[in-house]
Amino acid sequence: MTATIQAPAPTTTPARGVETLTMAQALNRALRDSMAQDESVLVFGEDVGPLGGVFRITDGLTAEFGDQRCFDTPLAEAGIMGFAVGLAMNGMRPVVEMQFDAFAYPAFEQVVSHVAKLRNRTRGALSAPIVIRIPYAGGIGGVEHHCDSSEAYYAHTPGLHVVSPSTPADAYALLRAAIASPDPVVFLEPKKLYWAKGQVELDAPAGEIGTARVVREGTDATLIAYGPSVPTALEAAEVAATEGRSLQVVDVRSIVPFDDETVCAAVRSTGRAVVIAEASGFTSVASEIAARVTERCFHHLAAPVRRVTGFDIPFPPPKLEHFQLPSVDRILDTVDELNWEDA
Amino acid sequence: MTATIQAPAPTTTPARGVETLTMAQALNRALRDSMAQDESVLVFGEDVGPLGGVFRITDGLTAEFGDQRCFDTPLAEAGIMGFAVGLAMNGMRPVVEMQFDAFAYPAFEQVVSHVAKLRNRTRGALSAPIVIRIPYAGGIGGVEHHCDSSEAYYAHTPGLHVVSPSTPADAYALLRAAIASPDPVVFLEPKKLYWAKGQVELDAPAGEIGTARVVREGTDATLIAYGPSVPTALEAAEVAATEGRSLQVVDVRSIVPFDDETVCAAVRSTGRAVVIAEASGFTSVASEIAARVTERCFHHLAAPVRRVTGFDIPFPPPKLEHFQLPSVDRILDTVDELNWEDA
Amino acid sequence: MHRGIDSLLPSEEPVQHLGADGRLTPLGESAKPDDEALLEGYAALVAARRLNDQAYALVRQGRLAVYPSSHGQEACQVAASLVLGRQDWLFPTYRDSAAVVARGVDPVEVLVLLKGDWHAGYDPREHQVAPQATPLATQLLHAVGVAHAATLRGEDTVVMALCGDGATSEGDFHEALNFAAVFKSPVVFFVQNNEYAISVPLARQSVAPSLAHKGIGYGIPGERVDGNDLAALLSVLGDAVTRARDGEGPQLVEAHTYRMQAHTNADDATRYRNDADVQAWVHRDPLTRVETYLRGRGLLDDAKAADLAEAAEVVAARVRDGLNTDVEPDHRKLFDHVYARRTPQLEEQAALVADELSRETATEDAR
Amino acid sequence: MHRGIDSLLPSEEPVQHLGADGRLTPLGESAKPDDEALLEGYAALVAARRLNDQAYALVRQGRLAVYPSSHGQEACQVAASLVLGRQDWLFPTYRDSAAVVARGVDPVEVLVLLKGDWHAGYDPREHQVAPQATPLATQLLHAVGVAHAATLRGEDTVVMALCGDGATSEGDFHEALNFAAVFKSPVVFFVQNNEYAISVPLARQSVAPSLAHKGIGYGIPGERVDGNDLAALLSVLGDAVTRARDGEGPQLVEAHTYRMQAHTNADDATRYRNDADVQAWVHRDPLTRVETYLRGRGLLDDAKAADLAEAAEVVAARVRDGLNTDVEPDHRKLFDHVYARRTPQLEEQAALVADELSRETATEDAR
Ligand SMILES: Cc1ncc(C[n+]2csc(CCOP(=O)(O)OP(=O)(O)O)c2C)c(N)n1
Ligand SMILES: Cc1ncc(C[n+]2csc(CCOP(=O)(O)OP(=O)(O)O)c2C)c(N)n1
Ligand SMILES: [Mg+2]
Ligand SMILES: [Mg+2]
Repeated sequence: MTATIQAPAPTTTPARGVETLTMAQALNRALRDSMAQDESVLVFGEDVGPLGGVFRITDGLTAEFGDQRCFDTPLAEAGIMGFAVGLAMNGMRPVVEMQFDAFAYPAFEQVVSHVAKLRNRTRGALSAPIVIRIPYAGGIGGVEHHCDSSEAYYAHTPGLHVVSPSTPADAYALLRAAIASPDPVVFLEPKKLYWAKGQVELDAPAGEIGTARVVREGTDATLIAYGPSVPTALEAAEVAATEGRSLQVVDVRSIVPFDDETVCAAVRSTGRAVVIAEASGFTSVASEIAARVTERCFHHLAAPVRRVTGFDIPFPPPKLEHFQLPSVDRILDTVDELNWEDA
Repeated sequence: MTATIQAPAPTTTPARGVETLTMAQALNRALRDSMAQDESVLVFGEDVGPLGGVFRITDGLTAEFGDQRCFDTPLAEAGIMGFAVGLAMNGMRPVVEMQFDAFAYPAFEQVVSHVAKLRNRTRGALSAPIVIRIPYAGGIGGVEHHCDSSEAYYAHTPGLHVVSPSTPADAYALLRAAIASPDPVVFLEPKKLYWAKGQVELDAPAGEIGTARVVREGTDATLIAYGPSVPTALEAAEVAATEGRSLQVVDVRSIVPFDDETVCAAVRSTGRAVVIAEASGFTSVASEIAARVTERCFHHLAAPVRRVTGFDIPFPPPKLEHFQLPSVDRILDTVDELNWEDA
Repeated sequence: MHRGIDSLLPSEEPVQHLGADGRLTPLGESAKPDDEALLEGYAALVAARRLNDQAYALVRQGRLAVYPSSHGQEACQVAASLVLGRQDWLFPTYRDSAAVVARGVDPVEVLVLLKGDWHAGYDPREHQVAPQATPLATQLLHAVGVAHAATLRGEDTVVMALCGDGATSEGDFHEALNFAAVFKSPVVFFVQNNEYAISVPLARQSVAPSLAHKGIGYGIPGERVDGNDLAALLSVLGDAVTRARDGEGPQLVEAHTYRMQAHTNADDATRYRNDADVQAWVHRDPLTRVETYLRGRGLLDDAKAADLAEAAEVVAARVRDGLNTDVEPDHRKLFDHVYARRTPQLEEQAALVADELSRETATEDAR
Repeated sequence: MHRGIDSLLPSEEPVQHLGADGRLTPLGESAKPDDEALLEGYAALVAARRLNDQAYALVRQGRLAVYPSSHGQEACQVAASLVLGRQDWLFPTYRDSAAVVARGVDPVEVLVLLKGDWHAGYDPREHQVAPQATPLATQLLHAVGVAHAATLRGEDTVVMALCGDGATSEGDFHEALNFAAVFKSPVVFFVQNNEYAISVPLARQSVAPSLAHKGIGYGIPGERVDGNDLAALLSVLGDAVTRARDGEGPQLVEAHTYRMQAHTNADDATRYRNDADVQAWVHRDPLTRVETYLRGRGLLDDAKAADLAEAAEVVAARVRDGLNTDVEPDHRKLFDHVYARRTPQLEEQAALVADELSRETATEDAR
């Protein structure tokens, strides 16, 4: 069985075909379409109302749906999260925005002790279908506390889904699926990709949570990435191709649930793998991927699964962040170390 | 170089030889000895004063050192942690108690954004030599929110040391080293081992942070464990021995910094390894250990490094917790799967 | 836009209608307590006390791991529930089992948490009672969310949100009161100030004139009431509920009461308070004063009292039976409610346990 | 034990000594502002305004990524620092660069954070100024800890802890005020209520009579003051510092002021407020009124004003130079201060970067 959660078929929204959108626009469209379709969807947080969010993801929602559906709250993240839990207990589908990754930490107790556990504690009598949107990770020259990659904290917490899109199309489809999900979803939006453009199929069949995708075919080794690292992985594969090495790229998309089938099939097909993620490497999602891929593909591996991750340091200041971010060169250096002499 | 942090030689405390103590008593002794030695050591939190803590780890400290050195605070964990940061900024060495693992979550922002980062942000001008003591993990039949294994959250956060003792002797030595450390230490006290007895060398050379220890020699496979899982691992090795299989056991002790040298040497000596930890397995410290041991020992491995961990579920209620805890049987089952046919 | 400052500040002394001697105070005289309501309340008090005693006994017998008793606080417990209507919600803590039972939840289901079979033992939707909260003050925010959802749908639901004196120090208390005030949510924040947070006395928790004085900082009216006086509680909480239902927004009510027993049976209260302090509260017992009053008014006699005791005993017996019944631990439910559907990983993990169990059974059968 | 309730509540209107017209109010008349202090303060105001303008210009020139300006709030900035002694501590936020500079910290070092070379650009110990805090309200707790350490050692340090109106909604604000009250810590909590938290107006942040009314809920005296009136600020904050130093514990001061510019240059304030609202505050400018007053008293003339402007210009020039100097990014410092000593893992990681760089250099040299 695969853990896919279908968004309800978009019955009220007419077909609109394919448009070229930035990821920010795609997310905004997903919110609008979900709000139009389901009255119980509420969008709230800090500055998401008239301002439209500091990244403008909620632009126009208050104007379109009124300030009962999209509104600003007092400045308190635990408050926002606990309030969302109560709204969800009473029939609403809250979509909350944490303004930046590190500013979700005040809500940590609410997320871990309540959002993640409500269904389980009550054997399904109550649930918390909350989407926690977090502008996430670095690459935009942000000052301290504005560039954390916090996925490990959520991925380690049973009861949460954790996803991160790398394209506008996935951003749209995954956010719609997240809002439709009966369970809480931590939705990590790579800040540096907000302005990246791509084609978005707005009347596509509903997106899914729980599936990875091979985004570039290749035969020599597999790069496994998600969110902000996918474009970097693709770029590395492009460069490697010019050097005669064929790298496959898998976009994980859904960290929880993890798509072992797709990822492991990919790794088995090449026998070598590098996991790429921006977060500090120690006890990270990259560690998990390396560990589980190894457990499942050991006898197909010509080399240990390697990780290219952020270092185990606080996120650096703007002028130094390029040292921290996985780079094409660092990825290719690591690929070079995958025991090719045995090949 | 090895990352060992020495506690200052105990000059003011006379030699007292070896005593048999429970882990709770050993921790209490470590607090007392550190407080006696260094006036700047302050112990505070919820119910740590006259009551002596709900587990009695701080028993008698207020009576002995006065209520300026060991005291109760208002009931607010972010408050306790932020207050500790300020005290540390101004020359004190706070040792705070979070009453139970899940009740440290309200302090998460203070821990991640301040405790862990203060030295780095200020290039060493300020630092946060705080010890965060957390009664930790399950096995005592506690109700919800009282049995979380939260080490992954801290281990993933650069700037924190994370340790967990498995014996009274290590509890004493590690806590003394933690208090003497110039950096913050998350000190995880396995609740179920509080009443376990052992010999404690009170005038031993100061304990160290950053070293693992082989606690049982063995030749067929290596069990890697820490904190509450070490006794289980030892028991499994005992049983295995009666079945003719020689299992080596490594007590990690210090999760951050991790002692790659000792752990990898052990794994290379046997060629097979199982990591054991109570926390849910996904994106856990066990994942990290499996990933890094594999990276470093790949060509010595006869089988993939396997993990025996808690499931990816909220910690179960008392009557069901035995399903969640790594058991001797589950460990031995996993050992059985380490490709012995190839041996 | 806010009310005048005076209307946000509590009265100088806790509101009292029935004195410790069971006589009406001057305020009580003018308030004219409703006989019916007091009699109903008294029955609930008797049941609540019996529940506390029974649960305590079950701990000693090892049938419950632990029990945080509300002995001495039963008037607060009973009033918190009795002032609510069917459409309302109650948000209790670990100490509020008696309030949950007073709202109609089966006490055996309530005690499941402490028995250890599961976390929440009752279906929160049935009586609109949230699961009992352990992480302090977190539930206050949920209460505001539930209330706001009702407001958005135009329902006249009121939410009664309980917490202790210690919990008022948590950040979530602050954020909940502020959210409720800003969204004008129909929530009654009801603080049972029992003078202790485990071992920590109120004086180390707050140096405010009273906890009810916290209301004005949010623009919320604060009131304080004698927490051992059922008549005053019914009146003050009842008014708060009415005002909230009428769209006047949240209210903060602090009840002055006392935790007569240790925090739980696992606690040793002799380490931090004198028996004399506890004794001083015995004559303020919330049951005695209502009983005295009702007997004085001829609304209660020995026969009626015996009936009530018997009714309470029936429930106690059912609790004993329920708690003495062992439930077979079923590992499957560990994996069934983490998500609406098991993930592939949870399927694998559940299968592992099932496999272990079937092998165990096979081994046992083979013996 | 607490003070009378009235002494904990703020005055009905914000304290004002100098009206917007630069004349003394009746209260100001009786308070008799100190000429010296006002003149010193005015010099600091001129410097603060110049710093704000310069930093804003540097953003447009791309030398600073972002700048949260305190334009319009300079009286608060200056007063917060000037009332402190050498032994005191200042806890500023991201918006309080001008306060930090008024305390003596090198403005070029202050702007390092926003230039992006490092996080905290100055050594906090040198002038006892904490690093500027970004995670809202978190620093208030640190302030209490620093104050309590001083109390334990018998030092007469006072801590000035700054935050904005929005930050008062955070749980940490609540916990900090309560800790300070319970431990009677010498902290002045100084809230600059500039009516906005980014786009969110005060009315959506709080419906309390005023933010200063939050004090009583902790047993802390709350006061409010015209935040564009340097004379009143020096008086109210100065008294608060004195009382704290005298062992009377923490104080809460709310200044009513206005954020004249957008939240930062990255913000677009036209989305949520009218220019007319902003214009209404122009005539309340904190500089003009002090200038008018000082000129009226003959303490300031054109020559003196020119001197002050020139002094401010010298600093501005130094800021420009400092910000125009590029610092070579040094990867080693990324690994040097995570812990007192690098862990083995950090040694490995630093070596990896060093190796990458040396190979890059080799490649470049080879070209
Ligand atoms: C966030 C959090 N911190 C700590 C605890 C541990 N704890 C449980 S009850 C309690 C005391 C609560 O006191 P109070 O709020 O006065 O309620 P009471 O028990 O007196 O009814 C503490 C510290 C907890 N449950 N949650
Ligand atoms: C914990 C946290 N949440 C959110 C933010 C993002 N943020 C930065 S400034 C700001 C508004 C703060 O408003 P206020 O406290 O009034 O201060 P002002 O900026 O007006 O000086 C917000 C929401 C943050 N820095 N920290
Ligand atoms: Mg209490
Ligand atoms: Mg503001």
